Amino acid sequence: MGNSLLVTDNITMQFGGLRAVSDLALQIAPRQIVGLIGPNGAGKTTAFNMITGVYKPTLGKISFDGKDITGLKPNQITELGIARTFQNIRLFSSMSVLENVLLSKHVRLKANPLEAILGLPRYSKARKRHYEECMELLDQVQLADLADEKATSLPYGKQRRLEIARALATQPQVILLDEPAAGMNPQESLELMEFIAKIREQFGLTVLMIEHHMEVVMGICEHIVVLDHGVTIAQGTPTEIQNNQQVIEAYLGAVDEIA
Amino acid sequence: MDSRQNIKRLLTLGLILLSCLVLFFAQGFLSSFNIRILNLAAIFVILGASMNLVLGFTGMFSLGHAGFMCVGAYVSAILTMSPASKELIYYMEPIIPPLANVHWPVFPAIVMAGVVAAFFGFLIGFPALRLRDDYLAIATLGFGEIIRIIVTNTITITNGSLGLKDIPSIKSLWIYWGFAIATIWILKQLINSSWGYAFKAIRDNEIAAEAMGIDVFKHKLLSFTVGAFFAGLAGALMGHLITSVDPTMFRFLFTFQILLIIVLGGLGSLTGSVIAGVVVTVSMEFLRFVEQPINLFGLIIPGIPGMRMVIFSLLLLMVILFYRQGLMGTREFNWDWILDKLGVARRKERGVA
Amino acid sequence: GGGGGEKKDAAQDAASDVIKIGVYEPLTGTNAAGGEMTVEGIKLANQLFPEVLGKKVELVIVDNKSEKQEAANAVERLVSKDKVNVIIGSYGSSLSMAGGPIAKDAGIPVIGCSPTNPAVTLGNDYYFRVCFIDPFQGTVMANYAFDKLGAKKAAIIQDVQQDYSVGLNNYFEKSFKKLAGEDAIVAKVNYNTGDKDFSSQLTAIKDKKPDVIFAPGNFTESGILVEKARELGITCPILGGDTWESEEFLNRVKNTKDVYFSTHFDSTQPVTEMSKKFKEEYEKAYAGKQVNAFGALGFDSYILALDAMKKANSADPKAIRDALAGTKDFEGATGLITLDTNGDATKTAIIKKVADGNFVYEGKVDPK
Amino acid sequence: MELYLQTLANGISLGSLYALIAIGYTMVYGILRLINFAHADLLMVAGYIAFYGIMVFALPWWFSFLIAIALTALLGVSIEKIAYRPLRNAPRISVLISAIGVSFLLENLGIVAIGARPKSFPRPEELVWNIKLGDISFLSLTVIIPIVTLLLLVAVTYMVNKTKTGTAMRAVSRDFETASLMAVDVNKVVSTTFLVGSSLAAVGGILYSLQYPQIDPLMGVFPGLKCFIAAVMGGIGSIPGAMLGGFILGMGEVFLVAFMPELSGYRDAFAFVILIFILLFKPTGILGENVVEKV
Amino acid sequence: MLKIEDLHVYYGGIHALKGITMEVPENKIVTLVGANGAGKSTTLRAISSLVQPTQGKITFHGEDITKTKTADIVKKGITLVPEGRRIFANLTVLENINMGAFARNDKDGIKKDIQRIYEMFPRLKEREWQAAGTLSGGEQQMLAIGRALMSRPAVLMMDEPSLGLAPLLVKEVFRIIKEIYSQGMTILLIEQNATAALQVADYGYVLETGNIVLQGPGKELAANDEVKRAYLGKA
Ligand SMILES: Nc1ncnc2c1ncn2[C@@H]1O[C@H](COP(=O)(O)OP(=O)(O)OP(=O)(O)O)[C@@H](O)[C@H]1O
Ligand SMILES: Nc1ncnc2c1ncn2[C@@H]1O[C@H](COP(=O)(O)OP(=O)(O)OP(=O)(O)O)[C@@H](O)[C@H]1O
Ligand SMILES: [Mg+2]
Ligand SMILES: [Mg+2]
Repeated sequence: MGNSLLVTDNITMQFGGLRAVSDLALQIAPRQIVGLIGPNGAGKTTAFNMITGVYKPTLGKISFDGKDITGLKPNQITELGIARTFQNIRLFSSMSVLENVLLSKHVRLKANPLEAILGLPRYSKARKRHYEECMELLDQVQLADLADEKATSLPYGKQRRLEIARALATQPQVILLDEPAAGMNPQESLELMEFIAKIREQFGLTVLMIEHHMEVVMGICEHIVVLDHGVTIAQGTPTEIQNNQQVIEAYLGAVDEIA
Repeated sequence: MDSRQNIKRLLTLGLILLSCLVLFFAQGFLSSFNIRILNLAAIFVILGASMNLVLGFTGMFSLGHAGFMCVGAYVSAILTMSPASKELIYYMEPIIPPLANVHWPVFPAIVMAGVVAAFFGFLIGFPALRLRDDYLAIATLGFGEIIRIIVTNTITITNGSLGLKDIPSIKSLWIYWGFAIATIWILKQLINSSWGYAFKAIRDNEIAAEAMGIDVFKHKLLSFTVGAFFAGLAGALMGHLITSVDPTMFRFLFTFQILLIIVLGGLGSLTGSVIAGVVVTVSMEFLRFVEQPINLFGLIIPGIPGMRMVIFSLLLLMVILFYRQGLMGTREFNWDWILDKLGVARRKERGVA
Repeated sequence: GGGGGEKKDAAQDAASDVIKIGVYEPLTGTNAAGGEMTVEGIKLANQLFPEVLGKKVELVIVDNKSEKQEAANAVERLVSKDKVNVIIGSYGSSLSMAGGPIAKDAGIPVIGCSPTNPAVTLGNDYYFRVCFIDPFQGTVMANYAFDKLGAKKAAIIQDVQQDYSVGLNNYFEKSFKKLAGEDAIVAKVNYNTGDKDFSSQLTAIKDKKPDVIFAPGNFTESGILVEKARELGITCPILGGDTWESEEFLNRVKNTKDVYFSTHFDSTQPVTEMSKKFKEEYEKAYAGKQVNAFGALGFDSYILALDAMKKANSADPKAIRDALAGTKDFEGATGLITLDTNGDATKTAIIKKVADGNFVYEGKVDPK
Repeated sequence: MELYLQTLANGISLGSLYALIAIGYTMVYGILRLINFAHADLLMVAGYIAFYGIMVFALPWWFSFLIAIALTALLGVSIEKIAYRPLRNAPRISVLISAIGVSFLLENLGIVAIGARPKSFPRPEELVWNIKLGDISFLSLTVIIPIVTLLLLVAVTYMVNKTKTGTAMRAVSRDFETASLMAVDVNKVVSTTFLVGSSLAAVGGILYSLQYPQIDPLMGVFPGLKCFIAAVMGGIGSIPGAMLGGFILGMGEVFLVAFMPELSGYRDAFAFVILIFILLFKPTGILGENVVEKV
Repeated sequence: MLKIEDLHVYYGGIHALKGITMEVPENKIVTLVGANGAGKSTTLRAISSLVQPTQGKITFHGEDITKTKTADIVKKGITLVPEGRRIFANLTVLENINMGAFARNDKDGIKKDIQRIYEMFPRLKEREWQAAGTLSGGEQQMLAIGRALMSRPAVLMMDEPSLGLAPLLVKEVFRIIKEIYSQGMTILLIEQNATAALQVADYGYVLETGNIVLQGPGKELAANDEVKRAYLGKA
């Protein structure tokens, strides 16, 4: 694809003897929702970690919006416009919901500590603006009324939503979601799906998500990539994937009651 | 601007005026002994607050504070001592020429002390802050000791173990508390700023912080350097309070004293550090009575040296075991709380500094 | 600054019925032992001479924890809270230097018992001391090593963290070089207060085969050091300073020989009547304890203070100070004390050595 | 050559002494992630108990040594019960403060009860005599200490890696709650650790007092710090690491001073310099296991 | 065999359990469903006495175990697969599994069981020597279950065992649940995946903010409209 926003050019991650991901090639177009699925330990999270700079790929290169971002530090990548959430929730435990989100604005702040200490206009103006933006964001994710609660005191589902909000606050073009529906019951998962669809529209986002809940994946992903043992075993539309024999054997299992 | 904001402004202003008044009368009526203790308290307040920034707010387990104090104390001392007394004091080996004749006024010297200490902080932070937890702790403690040992051995600059004396004396509460209040204000501003939250984020979850676009290393370095700056400042003040310094003052055990203060006050609470700083300093002096011979209805209990420290460490243990949050936990003094108590109407408004 | 005020208060206080003598000594921390011995001497003196000018003398003893800021607090407390008329202290020059300026500002005279660093009294006309100072002591030992022991090559071991050790070594080095030539110092190694392993320093020195080793320092470290030296088969004489005169040191070096040090006082060679008296009384008061120089110096500081008050016929600090400044040939337990313009005592140094499990008198050196 | 041999001998005895004490640190740290500052003062306690056993109660030296070890171990265990256990799930810093508090308390109690002046520790002839080989001469301890250290090292290593208690220790060190879900009696395991660790401290303290026969209430502070450094160097939590660290430090110091006397003043700095140097290249020490936090 | 009467648990101020009364009969699968924060995990934690109830009674085979220490409860045969896996990151996979058998001394028995675990989860065999901390989410979950089975429990309590597992494995887990159940083990199961849970369960309890609001045979609950709406995402 010519107009891809995020491209991984055959990236490989080697842990000692173990090839967690090999030659992963993704092309993600703007405003696309792409699903990354595969058995446990297939290398999905590792792929995320490479894209977001947590690990440096052993081989291959990653480019975002035409720029080569391979080996940049996570914060630099976030600054460029790729945000993520974590498989195991990582909120800032000592901070309120609002503060968690507000923090993501720090990277967008154009001022130096001195201005902050002296409370000079450039800083306080920006700060005020960020504050309003965040409140608005919280509104959109229906967490506004919890703004002053301690982030970690929220129930699990809301915590996940807060993590997404926090990622959104960094004003990303691409957002990577690692198992957003984990620990949610089917009802909550449905709500989550709608939520993701909604934010994609609102923020013109490109979404790459890892998920094991097939109803979610099949529900909103336009394109799906399947990993197994780090190798890409299939790509395509939900229907293609659902009927892909290899995927069924490695991952979905014979279609029956439990899903 | 909302009414409550204004009320708070006024209150803060009032508080400042009040403290000035208090200082004024204290300066006038307290005995020079009490004044000295209060001045020492001010120094410990600065130390506590600055170390709390590093430990409590940024979550970096750093134990190098004494080292930075040492730097500050010596810088200010060497800058302010009169060439004449340098002649006298450096009687073993003369001080190296460029320093022999510098003779700064006290104020710039103290600030300079902070700056140089901060510079050391920066240099040390660069390698050290790649480490974590206890490894960071022992490494910074190490750097602190290394500084001290170097100071001990570079006789032509520091006069080694003979130490320095005739450092211009400062007695006025105004100066010590002036610096203390300034320190607290600056740190408060910093901590409530976007950077302050970045520090806390790093403390809570480094990986997430980085993923939210925070340059962890840069922020750690910032916090560390600022901490070092104020440590240097405090060191300088200590020198001017005692009017003589020598390397043994800045053993790592000194850092522990500060550590105790911030933990007693509450990690992550400036207010706590301030209170604990004063309480600990004063009570250490107050506890002296247990070492004096006590006359209980005729029977004389001889004074036992060391009793003070025994009681002190017992108290410390009590606090930690039964009140581990420290005096303030992570809470801070704030008007809202008081106003709420007073039942002053509050409009929905959240603090973004 | 309460300076002016303090003078007045203290003066008024003098009109009251007790005379207070403040004592600030390290009773805990690294210098505790020295402080303890000194205070024993002071207390003893107080028992023997409890009154002056018809008033009771009250001791106010405060611990300075071997820490500078504590020492400063202690003195401040003594002058402004306890309103003492004169102060005695402190073992450890750096502690004395912390206290000095405060006493000076308050106009209260201080008598140092054993701070031997010249800087203590420099530029402080309210600070006096009954002990001789490092330059003198260092020179004495250098001369002794060269003349009496016929040493041509000397090695130096110093505690870099200790002004005392560094100072003494410095003067020893200077004068020994004068006597025996520029390259007469064959080795100079350091250690830090609290070290206990000196094997490597000594091994290095042994290699240089010096005729004599000069190693002044805390008796704690020195004791182990000397013992270790003998273990390692270093047989040359080892010299030190007055701090060595203590049980702890003796315990370590009992069965060695050729260990010499300079000190202020010797009980077997009473230089004055007071020496005898002190010795007897001390042995009565503290049965089983070694009569030692620090006790003697504490003792002297006290009686010198009283003497000054008698001379001044007043307990006014200023008057006491002036009287002290004029001290000449005062008969103390540690010998005849004359205070020079700096307020330092010029007096006879005693040289002792270790022989058959004890410190024995070796000789004495009078100031020129 | 002679200088070299002599220095080697010195290095070995100092190194193994460090190692012995460092192992104690590492064990406690390994399980509680706690820098047990009180460990240093256990050396002192052991020293004094042994001292009074011999001098006051006139017990045979070996017997009072045993008593010293037993009592010190007991003390160590009770310290954990009283000062650390209540803080199990408190932030680590408060446990650390508690440790510092205990350390201060022990030291100052020592000063108050015994006085700050050092006492001279008796050296039983059966144990300490001078050995002369040609021009180099050293104490029997120079041989005894390494042997004792080695034996204890082997014993401890076996216990931690080969016995059930050992595995339990390592499990507990990560997650008390889950460990207890494996039917591990966490408190018992922790107590055991302190028992062993403190006994090591006691042995170390006694050997230390024999080697440098002058004991005072603060005698623990310096070796305490040094040995903690050693433990960190080797990778704290790792027992062979502590051994290694101890030797590197001991040897390093001794050789530095012996062959660069002019630098001898920097001896303590040197300890930290190697430490920091090592940490910069291996942030968790030489043999330190670095647990990857899975993102 | 496992009875809970009027159980109250507080976390500081939070009243997490407000009087739970439930029963787990011998060789049955009982499941707890409920929204996040309902108190499911807390219930299990209370049974393992990882949290102390302020009120109420827990009995096992008629014996009161409310105050029994966790370790001893495990020895009595009640084992918990904790929420969020909680594997020992610094131990290898094998060591983790062995920890599960801590209370046991029958060497051969243990060997056999380890083999059984490896058959259930071949992936664990592949990773035998890897530090458990670096396992993928799913692998960690397998390890947690395997480890728990090693203690040969009479009652196995599982807190969201299918969390983060691939569909295939979810099925696998439920297969295993059925299997160990068929081997005569009693199971107390928490599941977000209520559909699946109620499918396998003999009996189910529905928790809401610390209270039991519904209970009944699994199939019945699955059919219950409220339940459908609230948890199964079906109108
Ligand atoms: N830091 C690491 N060191 C060694 N091995 C690792 C590391 N991180 C991951 N692995 C291995 O790489 C493989 C892929 O891990 P990854 O977390 O990407 O799996 P995943 O696809 O996210 O699985 P899940 O869906 O269960 O989260 C796993 O086998 C894991 O053991
Ligand atoms: N350690 C704790 N401290 C404070 N509150 C807690 C703690 N653990 C749980 N809670 C609170 O107790 C209530 C019940 O928690 P619990 O974990 O039992 O819910 P749950 O049903 O297991 O939810 P989930 O499905 O997310 O696991 C929740 O409100 C939770 O916030
Ligand atoms: Mg994953
Ligand atoms: Mg739960």
